[in-house]
Amino acid sequence: MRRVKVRLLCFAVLRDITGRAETELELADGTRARDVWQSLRAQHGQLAAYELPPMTAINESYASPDQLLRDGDELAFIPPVAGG
Amino acid sequence: MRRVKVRLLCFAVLRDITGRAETELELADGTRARDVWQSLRAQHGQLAAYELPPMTAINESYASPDQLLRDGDELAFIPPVAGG
Amino acid sequence: MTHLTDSPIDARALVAQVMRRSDGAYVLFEGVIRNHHDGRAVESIFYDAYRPMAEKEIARIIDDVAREFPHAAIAVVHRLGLLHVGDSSIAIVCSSPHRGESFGACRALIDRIKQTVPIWKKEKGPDGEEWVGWQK
Amino acid sequence: MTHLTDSPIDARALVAQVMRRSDGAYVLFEGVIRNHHDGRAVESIFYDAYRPMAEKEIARIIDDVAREFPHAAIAVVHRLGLLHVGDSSIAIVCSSPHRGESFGACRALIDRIKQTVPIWKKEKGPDGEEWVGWQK
Repeated sequence: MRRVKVRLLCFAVLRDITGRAETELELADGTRARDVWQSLRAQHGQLAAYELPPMTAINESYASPDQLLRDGDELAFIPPVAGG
Repeated sequence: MRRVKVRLLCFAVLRDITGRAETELELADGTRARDVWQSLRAQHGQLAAYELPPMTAINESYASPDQLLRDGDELAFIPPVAGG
Repeated sequence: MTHLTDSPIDARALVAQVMRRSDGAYVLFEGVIRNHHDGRAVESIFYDAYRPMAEKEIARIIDDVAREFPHAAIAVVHRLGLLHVGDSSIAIVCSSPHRGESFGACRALIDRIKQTVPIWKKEKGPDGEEWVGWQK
Repeated sequence: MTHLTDSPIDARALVAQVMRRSDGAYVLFEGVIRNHHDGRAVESIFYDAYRPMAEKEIARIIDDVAREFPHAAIAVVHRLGLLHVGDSSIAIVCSSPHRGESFGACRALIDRIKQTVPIWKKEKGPDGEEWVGWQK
């Protein structure tokens, strides 16, 4: 099966929880953003309460968590924003 | 008949029209602010269009043009304001 | 109580004057002489006022607005005399713990100040000068 | 396009940047670190951001608001990093020929920036620190 390479970025609370700002992922073709979130949840109990990612960004734009990931995508899960 | 002394202040367009910033008036007791306006109108054709004074202030507060003037009052007619 | 000045307005000093450590926001409004009015070119504006009454009227408006926005701190300064394009004629600063009161109080202040404070302006442009609001 | 900075914000420079000779008003909004939040004392706030996306998102919001207030000129700067009580985290300046658009555009900008721009804050007080908005 074909694999896609995706760069996962973690900010703010997610960086604290995962301990990493950036991770290179090799995923099965057909993986969706929400699948990556589920695997993060499986690894980090502190994410258990969040069945869905708060928000999802692909290539620096908001996207559906159901979007299929393509080779070279930059994926970020966006915790509740608090700018201003 | 008793007389009251009133100080009439003119600002902005009214000072330009009357040519005076300040006038001491000696008025019959019982004179109202609107009577003073009428005598100004009689003297200055440029005020003809204004049957009533735009606004009236007595002793630095807005007042009715029907207010009786008392000795020592400071009277001002307030052209349309344009602050800010 | 001195809400009137004959000098350029120092908006930064006004901000410093109102801000408290509990304030999370401030809104600064400045009215500025612009180069046009009602389709005519404007070069300068002369501001006249009934000074003691204008002071009292601004103070009264501030009291009213402070009652409506009880967490807002407020400062108002209006400049008088001859101003040119780009000069600020009025500065209003409102600070508050949350931004809503700062915006609400600032907007209410400028709207009311324009309605009742005895201040007048004579606009001067290439076509002559006139007192704004006076129908000849 | 650089709406993010790691340095103190110079609001006066922002004002100078937007003002045109046809503008009769400007509204400056600054968000400031306050000494409390939800009843807890606050000493400092650390701002983190997904920088390139935050830049794009702020630019997108500015474009939207500029379409809704077509006579407004707009500038926005958000500061990142460690800020203390009294420091400004964001400054927004809107100028326009008439004051209504300045107020309307400024309020719309801060409301929307708070909703969607990927910026986060970690509040620190005497009782510890936490990421605002994250339910543990």
